[in-house]
Amino acid sequence: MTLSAFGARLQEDSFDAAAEQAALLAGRSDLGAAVSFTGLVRADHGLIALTLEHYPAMTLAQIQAIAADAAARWPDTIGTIIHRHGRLLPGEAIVLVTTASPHRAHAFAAAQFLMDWLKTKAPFWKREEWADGTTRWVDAKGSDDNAAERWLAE
Amino acid sequence: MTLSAFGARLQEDSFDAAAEQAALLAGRSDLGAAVSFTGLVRADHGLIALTLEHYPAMTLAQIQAIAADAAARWPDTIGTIIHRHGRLLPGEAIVLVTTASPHRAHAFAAAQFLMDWLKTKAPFWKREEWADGTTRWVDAKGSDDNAAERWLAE
Amino acid sequence: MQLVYFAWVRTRIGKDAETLAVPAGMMTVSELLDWLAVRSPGHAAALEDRSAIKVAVDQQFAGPDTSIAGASEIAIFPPVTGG
Amino acid sequence: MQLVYFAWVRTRIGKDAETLAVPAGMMTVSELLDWLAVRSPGHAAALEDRSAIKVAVDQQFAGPDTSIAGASEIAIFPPVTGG
Repeated sequence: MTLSAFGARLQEDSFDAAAEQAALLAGRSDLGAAVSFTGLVRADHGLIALTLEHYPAMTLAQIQAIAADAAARWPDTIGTIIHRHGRLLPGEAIVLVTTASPHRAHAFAAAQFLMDWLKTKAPFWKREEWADGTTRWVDAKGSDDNAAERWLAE
Repeated sequence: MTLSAFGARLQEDSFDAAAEQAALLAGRSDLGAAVSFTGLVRADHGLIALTLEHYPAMTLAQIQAIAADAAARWPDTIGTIIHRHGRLLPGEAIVLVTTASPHRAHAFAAAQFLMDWLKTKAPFWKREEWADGTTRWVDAKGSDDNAAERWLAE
Repeated sequence: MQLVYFAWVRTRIGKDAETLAVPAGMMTVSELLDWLAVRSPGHAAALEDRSAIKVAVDQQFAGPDTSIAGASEIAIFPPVTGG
Repeated sequence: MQLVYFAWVRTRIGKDAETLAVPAGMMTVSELLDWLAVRSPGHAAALEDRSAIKVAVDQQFAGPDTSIAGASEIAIFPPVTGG
Protein backbone atom coordinates (compact mmCIF):
# COMPACT_ATOMS: atom_id res chain seq x y z
CA MET A 1 0.00 0.00 0.00
CA THR A 2 1.87 2.99 -1.31
CA LEU A 3 0.80 6.12 -3.12
CA SER A 4 3.03 5.15 -5.99
CA ALA A 5 1.01 1.97 -6.73
CA PHE A 6 -1.45 4.26 -8.52
CA GLY A 7 0.17 7.14 -10.35
CA ALA A 8 -1.95 10.21 -11.10
CA ARG A 9 -1.51 12.99 -13.64
CA LEU A 10 -3.47 16.08 -14.58
CA GLN A 11 -2.85 17.48 -18.05
CA GLU A 12 -4.32 19.45 -20.94
CA ASP A 13 -2.73 17.26 -23.60
CA SER A 14 -4.21 14.06 -24.95
CA PHE A 15 -2.86 10.71 -23.76
CA ASP A 16 -2.00 7.37 -25.34
CA ALA A 17 -3.97 4.76 -23.39
CA ALA A 18 -2.08 1.84 -24.94
CA ALA A 19 1.29 3.34 -24.04
CA GLU A 20 0.13 4.01 -20.49
CA GLN A 21 -1.01 0.42 -20.08
CA ALA A 22 2.24 -0.90 -21.55
CA ALA A 23 4.25 1.25 -19.13
CA LEU A 24 2.18 -0.03 -16.24
CA LEU A 25 2.63 -3.68 -17.23
CA ALA A 26 6.38 -3.26 -17.74
CA GLY A 27 6.83 -2.84 -14.01
CA ARG A 28 5.85 -6.33 -12.85
CA SER A 29 5.83 -9.93 -14.01
CA ASP A 30 2.87 -11.28 -12.01
CA LEU A 31 0.15 -9.37 -13.83
CA GLY A 32 -2.41 -11.47 -15.67
CA ALA A 33 -5.22 -8.93 -15.91
CA ALA A 34 -5.27 -5.38 -17.26
CA VAL A 35 -8.36 -3.15 -17.31
CA SER A 36 -8.66 0.28 -18.88
CA PHE A 37 -11.47 2.77 -18.64
CA THR A 38 -11.60 5.72 -21.01
CA GLY A 39 -14.17 8.48 -20.58
CA LEU A 40 -15.00 10.32 -23.80
CA VAL A 41 -16.70 13.49 -24.91
CA ARG A 42 -19.87 12.19 -26.53
CA ALA A 43 -20.32 13.26 -30.11
CA ASP A 44 -23.83 14.56 -29.47
CA HIS A 45 -25.44 16.34 -32.41
CA GLY A 46 -24.68 20.07 -32.17
CA LEU A 47 -22.06 19.78 -29.43
CA ILE A 48 -19.03 21.88 -30.38
CA ALA A 49 -16.77 21.38 -27.37
CA LEU A 50 -16.60 20.48 -23.71
CA THR A 51 -14.42 22.54 -21.37
CA LEU A 52 -13.24 21.09 -18.09
CA GLU A 53 -12.62 23.66 -15.40
CA HIS A 54 -10.90 22.48 -12.23
CA TYR A 55 -9.54 23.70 -8.89
CA PRO A 56 -5.78 23.64 -9.38
CA ALA A 57 -4.86 23.86 -5.70
CA MET A 58 -6.97 20.82 -4.88
CA THR A 59 -7.39 18.59 -7.94
CA LEU A 60 -4.22 16.52 -8.04
CA ALA A 61 -4.10 16.07 -4.26
CA GLN A 62 -7.71 14.89 -4.33
CA ILE A 63 -7.02 12.38 -7.11
CA GLN A 64 -3.98 11.13 -5.21
CA ALA A 65 -6.08 10.65 -2.09
CA ILE A 66 -8.58 8.56 -4.07
CA ALA A 67 -5.66 6.60 -5.54
CA ALA A 68 -4.23 5.94 -2.08
CA ASP A 69 -7.59 4.59 -1.00
CA ALA A 70 -7.60 2.21 -3.99
CA ALA A 71 -4.05 1.09 -3.18
CA ALA A 72 -5.12 0.26 0.37
CA ARG A 73 -8.15 -1.73 -0.81
CA TRP A 74 -6.31 -3.71 -3.53
CA PRO A 75 -2.67 -4.01 -2.44
CA ASP A 76 -1.79 -6.37 -5.32
CA THR A 77 -3.08 -3.94 -7.94
CA ILE A 78 -1.36 -1.05 -9.70
CA GLY A 79 -2.74 1.69 -11.89
CA THR A 80 -2.43 4.98 -13.66
CA ILE A 81 -4.98 7.80 -13.60
CA ILE A 82 -4.87 10.63 -16.13
CA HIS A 83 -7.46 13.39 -16.07
CA ARG A 84 -7.48 16.12 -18.67
CA HIS A 85 -8.68 19.69 -18.27
CA GLY A 86 -9.27 22.52 -20.73
CA ARG A 87 -11.27 22.51 -23.96
CA LEU A 88 -11.96 19.12 -25.57
CA LEU A 89 -13.72 18.24 -28.81
CA PRO A 90 -16.38 15.56 -29.34
CA GLY A 91 -14.83 12.08 -29.40
CA GLU A 92 -11.79 13.16 -27.42
CA ALA A 93 -10.81 11.27 -24.29
CA ILE A 94 -11.32 13.05 -20.97
CA VAL A 95 -10.04 10.55 -18.44
CA LEU A 96 -8.07 7.32 -18.35
CA VAL A 97 -7.95 4.81 -15.54
CA THR A 98 -5.80 1.81 -16.32
CA THR A 99 -5.21 -0.93 -13.76
CA ALA A 100 -3.35 -4.24 -13.65
CA SER A 101 -3.38 -7.06 -11.14
CA PRO A 102 -2.70 -10.77 -10.72
CA HIS A 103 -6.48 -11.03 -10.23
CA ARG A 104 -9.05 -10.04 -12.80
CA ALA A 105 -11.65 -9.12 -10.19
CA HIS A 106 -9.23 -6.72 -8.48
CA ALA A 107 -8.25 -4.99 -11.73
CA PHE A 108 -11.95 -4.45 -12.56
CA ALA A 109 -12.91 -3.36 -9.05
CA ALA A 110 -10.05 -0.89 -8.66
CA ALA A 111 -10.86 0.72 -12.02
CA GLN A 112 -14.54 1.06 -11.15
CA PHE A 113 -13.77 2.39 -7.68
CA LEU A 114 -11.41 5.01 -9.09
CA MET A 115 -13.94 6.15 -11.69
CA ASP A 116 -16.83 6.26 -9.20
CA TRP A 117 -14.81 8.47 -6.87
CA LEU A 118 -13.30 10.65 -9.58
CA LYS A 119 -16.85 11.38 -10.73
CA THR A 120 -17.96 12.50 -7.28
CA LYS A 121 -14.85 13.78 -5.46
CA ALA A 122 -12.46 15.28 -8.00
CA PRO A 123 -13.06 19.03 -8.41
CA PHE A 124 -13.82 19.28 -12.14
CA TRP A 125 -16.75 20.96 -13.84
CA LYS A 126 -17.83 20.45 -17.45
CA ARG A 127 -19.20 23.23 -19.63
CA GLU A 128 -20.74 22.40 -23.00
CA GLU A 129 -20.61 24.67 -26.05
CA TRP A 130 -23.43 24.12 -28.52
CA ALA A 131 -23.72 24.95 -32.19
CA ASP A 132 -26.53 27.46 -31.49
CA GLY A 133 -24.09 29.59 -29.47
CA THR A 134 -25.34 28.57 -26.04
CA THR A 135 -23.18 27.16 -23.28
CA ARG A 136 -24.38 24.96 -20.46
CA TRP A 137 -22.81 23.62 -17.27
CA VAL A 138 -23.29 19.88 -17.08
CA ASP A 139 -25.43 18.77 -14.13
CA ALA A 140 -24.14 16.25 -11.62
CA LYS A 141 -25.88 12.88 -11.77
CA GLY A 142 -27.45 11.20 -8.77
CA SER A 143 -26.42 7.87 -10.26
CA ASP A 144 -22.78 8.88 -9.80
CA ASP A 145 -23.32 9.55 -6.09
CA ASN A 146 -25.02 6.19 -5.75
CA ALA A 147 -22.18 4.44 -7.57
CA ALA A 148 -19.63 5.99 -5.23
CA GLU A 149 -21.61 5.35 -2.07
CA ARG A 150 -21.88 1.62 -2.63
CA TRP A 151 -18.15 1.37 -1.84
CA LEU A 152 -18.71 2.84 1.63
CA ALA A 153 -20.61 -0.22 2.78
CA GLU A 154 -17.88 -2.66 1.77
CA MET B 1 -30.29 -7.03 -29.02
CA THR B 2 -28.35 -8.40 -31.93
CA LEU B 3 -25.41 -10.75 -32.25
CA SER B 4 -23.53 -8.05 -34.10
CA ALA B 5 -23.54 -5.69 -31.09
CA PHE B 6 -20.68 -7.80 -29.75
CA GLY B 7 -18.33 -9.07 -32.42
CA ALA B 8 -16.22 -12.14 -31.67
CA ARG B 9 -13.03 -13.43 -33.24
CA LEU B 10 -10.77 -16.41 -32.65
CA GLN B 11 -7.21 -16.12 -33.92
CA GLU B 12 -3.60 -17.22 -33.46
CA ASP B 13 -2.18 -13.80 -34.25
CA SER B 14 -1.72 -11.02 -31.74
CA PHE B 15 -4.16 -8.12 -31.67
CA ASP B 16 -3.98 -4.36 -31.29
CA ALA B 17 -6.28 -3.48 -28.39
CA ALA B 18 -6.16 0.26 -29.10
CA ALA B 19 -7.13 -0.26 -32.75
CA GLU B 20 -9.97 -2.58 -31.73
CA GLN B 21 -11.32 0.01 -29.31
CA ALA B 22 -11.00 2.78 -31.90
CA ALA B 23 -12.91 0.68 -34.45
CA LEU B 24 -15.63 0.01 -31.88
CA LEU B 25 -16.00 3.68 -31.00
CA ALA B 26 -16.09 4.74 -34.64
CA GLY B 27 -19.49 3.14 -35.03
CA ARG B 28 -21.54 5.37 -32.74
CA SER B 29 -21.65 8.93 -31.45
CA ASP B 30 -23.39 8.39 -28.10
CA LEU B 31 -20.57 6.51 -26.38
CA GLY B 32 -19.08 8.18 -23.33
CA ALA B 33 -17.51 5.14 -21.68
CA ALA B 34 -15.06 2.56 -23.04
CA VAL B 35 -13.71 -0.38 -21.03
CA SER B 36 -11.06 -2.85 -22.11
CA PHE B 37 -9.92 -6.02 -20.42
CA THR B 38 -6.74 -7.73 -21.55
CA GLY B 39 -5.74 -11.13 -20.18
CA LEU B 40 -2.01 -11.78 -20.28
CA VAL B 41 0.38 -14.70 -19.97
CA ARG B 42 2.03 -14.01 -16.61
CA ALA B 43 5.79 -13.74 -16.78
CA ASP B 44 6.28 -16.27 -13.98
CA HIS B 45 9.89 -17.23 -13.34
CA GLY B 46 10.75 -20.30 -15.41
CA LEU B 47 7.64 -20.22 -17.60
CA ILE B 48 8.66 -20.67 -21.25
CA ALA B 49 5.30 -20.60 -22.99
CA LEU B 50 1.57 -21.15 -22.63
CA THR B 51 -0.31 -23.07 -25.30
CA LEU B 52 -4.05 -22.66 -25.68
CA GLU B 53 -5.81 -25.70 -27.09
CA HIS B 54 -9.44 -25.30 -28.08
CA TYR B 55 -12.38 -27.15 -29.64
CA PRO B 56 -12.64 -25.67 -33.12
CA ALA B 57 -16.14 -26.93 -33.86
CA MET B 58 -17.50 -25.31 -30.72
CA THR B 59 -15.36 -22.37 -29.65
CA LEU B 60 -16.54 -19.49 -31.79
CA ALA B 61 -20.20 -20.49 -31.54
CA GLN B 62 -19.86 -20.64 -27.77
CA ILE B 63 -18.24 -17.20 -27.59
CA GLN B 64 -20.97 -15.82 -29.85
CA ALA B 65 -23.63 -17.29 -27.56
CA ILE B 66 -22.03 -15.56 -24.56
CA ALA B 67 -21.86 -12.34 -26.60
CA ALA B 68 -25.56 -12.61 -27.49
CA ASP B 69 -26.37 -12.96 -23.81
CA ALA B 70 -24.39 -9.79 -23.06
CA ALA B 71 -26.17 -7.94 -25.88
CA ALA B 72 -29.54 -8.91 -24.39
CA ARG B 73 -28.53 -7.74 -20.91
CA TRP B 74 -27.00 -4.41 -22.01
CA PRO B 75 -28.81 -3.36 -25.21
CA ASP B 76 -27.10 0.06 -25.28
CA THR B 77 -23.62 -1.47 -25.13
CA ILE B 78 -21.35 -2.73 -27.90
CA GLY B 79 -18.16 -4.72 -27.76
CA THR B 80 -15.49 -6.83 -29.37
CA ILE B 81 -14.13 -10.13 -28.07
CA ILE B 82 -10.88 -11.58 -29.39
CA HIS B 83 -9.54 -14.85 -28.01
CA ARG B 84 -6.22 -16.23 -29.16
CA HIS B 85 -5.18 -19.88 -29.40
CA GLY B 86 -1.86 -21.59 -30.02
CA ARG B 87 1.49 -21.04 -28.33
CA LEU B 88 1.98 -17.72 -26.51
CA LEU B 89 5.01 -16.33 -24.71
CA PRO B 90 5.10 -14.70 -21.27
CA GLY B 91 3.72 -11.16 -21.37
CA GLU B 92 1.68 -11.82 -24.51
CA ALA B 93 -2.02 -11.04 -24.54
CA ILE B 94 -4.42 -13.99 -24.58
CA VAL B 95 -7.80 -12.35 -24.68
CA LEU B 96 -9.33 -8.94 -25.28
CA VAL B 97 -12.78 -7.80 -24.30
CA THR B 98 -13.46 -4.18 -25.20
CA THR B 99 -16.85 -2.59 -24.59
CA ALA B 100 -18.38 0.85 -25.06
CA SER B 101 -21.62 2.34 -23.83
CA PRO B 102 -23.37 5.59 -23.08
CA HIS B 103 -23.23 4.42 -19.44
CA ARG B 104 -20.04 3.66 -17.57
CA ALA B 105 -21.66 1.02 -15.37
CA HIS B 106 -22.89 -0.90 -18.44
CA ALA B 107 -19.48 -0.85 -20.13
CA PHE B 108 -17.88 -2.22 -16.97
CA ALA B 109 -20.57 -4.81 -16.30
CA ALA B 110 -20.64 -6.15 -19.86
CA ALA B 111 -16.85 -6.55 -19.89
CA GLN B 112 -16.86 -8.39 -16.56
CA PHE B 113 -19.77 -10.58 -17.60
CA LEU B 114 -18.05 -11.55 -20.85
CA MET B 115 -14.80 -12.40 -19.07
CA ASP B 116 -16.52 -14.38 -16.32
CA TRP B 117 -18.32 -16.50 -18.89
CA LEU B 118 -15.37 -16.87 -21.26
CA LYS B 119 -13.42 -18.25 -18.31
CA THR B 120 -16.03 -20.88 -17.53
CA LYS B 121 -17.85 -21.64 -20.80
CA ALA B 122 -15.45 -21.20 -23.70
CA PRO B 123 -13.70 -24.48 -24.58
CA PHE B 124 -10.05 -23.53 -24.14
CA TRP B 125 -7.36 -25.34 -22.16
CA LYS B 126 -4.00 -23.90 -21.16
CA ARG B 127 -0.81 -25.93 -21.05
CA GLU B 128 2.32 -24.45 -19.50
CA GLU B 129 5.87 -25.23 -20.62
CA TRP B 130 8.50 -24.78 -17.93
CA ALA B 131 12.23 -24.20 -18.16
CA ASP B 132 12.94 -27.58 -16.48
CA GLY B 133 11.30 -29.34 -19.43
CA THR B 134 8.03 -30.17 -17.73
CA THR B 135 4.61 -29.29 -19.05
CA ARG B 136 1.50 -28.83 -16.99
CA TRP B 137 -2.19 -28.37 -17.76
CA VAL B 138 -3.53 -25.36 -15.88
CA ASP B 139 -6.22 -26.21 -13.33
CA ALA B 140 -9.61 -24.53 -13.46
CA LYS B 141 -10.27 -22.14 -10.59
CA GLY B 142 -13.31 -22.33 -8.35
CA SER B 143 -13.23 -18.54 -8.12
CA ASP B 144 -14.00 -18.37 -11.84
CA ASP B 145 -17.10 -20.53 -11.40
CA ASN B 146 -18.22 -18.31 -8.55
CA ALA B 147 -17.65 -15.17 -10.60
CA ALA B 148 -19.76 -16.54 -13.43
CA GLU B 149 -22.52 -17.84 -11.21
CA ARG B 150 -23.19 -14.49 -9.58
CA TRP B 151 -24.70 -13.34 -12.89
CA LEU B 152 -27.31 -16.11 -12.76
CA ALA B 153 -29.03 -14.51 -9.78
CA GLU B 154 -29.45 -11.14 -11.45
CA MET C 1 -9.84 35.16 3.88
CA GLN C 2 -9.52 34.13 0.25
CA LEU C 3 -12.71 32.97 -1.44
CA VAL C 4 -12.51 31.10 -4.74
CA TYR C 5 -15.42 30.24 -7.02
CA PHE C 6 -15.83 27.66 -9.77
CA ALA C 7 -18.23 26.81 -12.60
CA TRP C 8 -21.64 28.53 -12.41
CA VAL C 9 -20.93 29.84 -8.92
CA ARG C 10 -18.07 31.75 -10.52
CA THR C 11 -20.08 32.99 -13.50
CA ARG C 12 -23.04 34.08 -11.34
CA ILE C 13 -20.86 35.96 -8.87
CA GLY C 14 -18.90 37.39 -11.80
CA LYS C 15 -15.41 36.80 -10.42
CA ASP C 16 -13.23 33.80 -9.77
CA ALA C 17 -11.89 34.95 -6.40
CA GLU C 18 -12.13 37.70 -3.82
CA THR C 19 -10.41 38.46 -0.55
CA LEU C 20 -12.86 39.38 2.19
CA ALA C 21 -12.52 40.21 5.85
CA VAL C 22 -15.18 38.05 7.41
CA PRO C 23 -16.79 39.32 10.64
CA ALA C 24 -15.29 38.12 13.91
CA GLY C 25 -17.36 35.33 15.42
CA MET C 26 -18.35 33.77 12.13
CA MET C 27 -17.73 30.10 12.83
CA THR C 28 -19.16 27.78 10.17
CA VAL C 29 -19.48 27.26 6.42
CA SER C 30 -23.23 27.76 6.73
CA GLU C 31 -22.82 31.13 8.42
CA LEU C 32 -20.30 32.21 5.79
CA LEU C 33 -22.72 31.32 2.97
CA ASP C 34 -25.56 33.26 4.65
CA TRP C 35 -23.30 36.30 4.97
CA LEU C 36 -22.01 36.03 1.38
CA ALA C 37 -25.48 35.58 -0.12
CA VAL C 38 -26.51 39.17 0.72
CA ARG C 39 -23.38 40.85 -0.65
CA SER C 40 -24.70 41.30 -4.22
CA PRO C 41 -27.43 40.04 -6.54
CA GLY C 42 -24.76 37.80 -8.14
CA HIS C 43 -23.84 36.26 -4.81
CA ALA C 44 -27.53 35.80 -4.05
CA ALA C 45 -28.14 34.05 -7.39
CA ALA C 46 -25.12 31.82 -6.95
CA LEU C 47 -26.04 30.75 -3.43
CA GLU C 48 -29.80 30.62 -3.83
CA ASP C 49 -30.14 26.82 -3.88
CA ARG C 50 -27.97 25.80 -0.98
CA SER C 51 -28.47 22.08 -1.76
CA ALA C 52 -26.54 22.63 -5.01
CA ILE C 53 -23.55 24.26 -3.30
CA LYS C 54 -20.40 22.43 -2.28
CA VAL C 55 -17.62 23.96 -0.20
CA ALA C 56 -13.98 23.11 0.41
CA VAL C 57 -12.11 24.64 3.36
CA ASP C 58 -8.39 24.78 2.69
CA GLN C 59 -8.81 22.22 -0.13
CA GLN C 60 -10.80 19.74 1.95
CA PHE C 61 -14.48 19.04 1.29
CA ALA C 62 -16.59 20.58 4.04
CA GLY C 63 -20.18 20.42 5.28
CA PRO C 64 -22.45 23.24 6.47
CA ASP C 65 -21.22 22.85 10.06
CA THR C 66 -17.52 22.67 9.22
CA SER C 67 -15.52 25.32 11.08
CA ILE C 68 -13.95 28.08 9.02
CA ALA C 69 -11.87 29.38 11.94
CA GLY C 70 -8.30 29.97 10.82
CA ALA C 71 -8.98 28.92 7.23
CA SER C 72 -6.93 30.53 4.46
CA GLU C 73 -8.98 29.60 1.41
CA ILE C 74 -12.63 28.69 1.05
CA ALA C 75 -13.78 27.33 -2.30
CA ILE C 76 -17.44 27.42 -3.32
CA PHE C 77 -18.71 25.46 -6.31
CA PRO C 78 -21.51 23.26 -7.71
CA PRO C 79 -21.41 19.47 -7.46
CA VAL C 80 -18.45 18.18 -9.43
CA THR C 81 -18.91 16.73 -12.92
CA GLY C 82 -15.50 15.40 -13.93
CA GLY C 83 -14.48 11.91 -14.89
CA MET D 1 -20.30 -41.91 -33.10
CA GLN D 2 -17.36 -39.55 -33.19
CA LEU D 3 -15.60 -39.02 -29.88
CA VAL D 4 -13.20 -36.09 -29.51
CA TYR D 5 -10.85 -35.46 -26.60
CA PHE D 6 -9.07 -32.35 -25.37
CA ALA D 7 -6.30 -31.34 -22.97
CA TRP D 8 -5.29 -34.04 -20.47
CA VAL D 9 -8.20 -36.25 -21.45
CA ARG D 10 -6.63 -36.34 -24.92
CA THR D 11 -3.08 -36.96 -23.66
CA ARG D 12 -4.16 -39.71 -21.24
CA ILE D 13 -6.23 -41.51 -23.85
CA GLY D 14 -3.42 -40.99 -26.35
CA LYS D 15 -5.53 -39.84 -29.28
CA ASP D 16 -7.53 -36.75 -30.14
CA ALA D 17 -10.50 -38.58 -31.64
CA GLU D 18 -11.93 -41.99 -32.34
CA THR D 19 -15.03 -43.31 -34.07
CA LEU D 20 -16.81 -45.95 -32.02
CA ALA D 21 -19.97 -47.94 -32.47
CA VAL D 22 -21.65 -47.56 -29.14
CA PRO D 23 -23.92 -50.37 -27.97
CA ALA D 24 -27.60 -50.07 -28.72
CA GLY D 25 -29.57 -48.93 -25.69
CA MET D 26 -26.85 -46.68 -24.34
CA MET D 27 -28.83 -43.58 -23.47
CA THR D 28 -26.87 -41.06 -21.40
CA VAL D 29 -23.53 -39.31 -21.07
CA SER D 30 -22.96 -41.11 -17.78
CA GLU D 31 -23.48 -44.55 -19.38
CA LEU D 32 -21.15 -43.62 -22.23
CA LEU D 33 -18.38 -42.60 -19.80
CA ASP D 34 -18.77 -45.87 -17.84
CA TRP D 35 -18.47 -47.86 -21.06
CA LEU D 36 -15.47 -45.84 -22.31
CA ALA D 37 -13.60 -46.06 -19.01
CA VAL D 38 -12.99 -49.81 -19.39
CA ARG D 39 -11.77 -49.69 -22.99
CA SER D 40 -8.07 -49.18 -22.13
CA PRO D 41 -5.83 -48.13 -19.24
CA GLY D 42 -5.58 -44.69 -20.92
CA HIS D 43 -9.35 -44.30 -21.03
CA ALA D 44 -9.50 -45.43 -17.41
CA ALA D 45 -6.89 -42.89 -16.32
CA ALA D 46 -8.59 -40.10 -18.26
CA LEU D 47 -12.04 -40.81 -16.83
CA GLU D 48 -11.00 -41.79 -13.31
CA ASP D 49 -12.16 -38.61 -11.56
CA ARG D 50 -15.59 -38.11 -13.03
CA SER D 51 -15.99 -34.78 -11.18
CA ALA D 52 -13.16 -33.36 -13.33
CA ILE D 53 -14.76 -34.42 -16.62
CA LYS D 54 -16.90 -32.16 -18.79
CA VAL D 55 -18.83 -33.32 -21.84
CA ALA D 56 -20.35 -31.62 -24.85
CA VAL D 57 -22.92 -33.42 -27.02
CA ASP D 58 -22.94 -32.04 -30.56
CA GLN D 59 -21.08 -28.92 -29.32
CA GLN D 60 -23.48 -28.22 -26.45
CA PHE D 61 -22.43 -28.61 -22.81
CA ALA D 62 -24.06 -31.67 -21.32
CA GLY D 63 -24.60 -33.19 -17.87
CA PRO D 64 -24.36 -36.86 -16.79
CA ASP D 65 -28.03 -37.44 -17.62
CA THR D 66 -28.00 -35.76 -21.01
CA SER D 67 -29.19 -38.05 -23.78
CA ILE D 68 -26.67 -39.14 -26.38
CA ALA D 69 -29.33 -40.66 -28.64
CA GLY D 70 -28.74 -39.55 -32.21
CA ALA D 71 -25.67 -37.52 -31.37
CA SER D 72 -22.95 -37.19 -34.01
CA GLU D 73 -20.07 -35.93 -31.91
CA ILE D 74 -19.34 -36.24 -28.20
CA ALA D 75 -16.47 -34.18 -26.79
CA ILE D 76 -14.82 -35.09 -23.48
CA PHE D 77 -12.47 -32.70 -21.71
CA PRO D 78 -11.40 -31.22 -18.36
CA PRO D 79 -12.91 -28.00 -16.97
CA VAL D 80 -12.06 -25.16 -19.33
CA THR D 81 -9.23 -22.74 -18.52
CA GLY D 82 -9.37 -20.07 -21.22
CA GLY D 83 -9.82 -16.34 -20.89
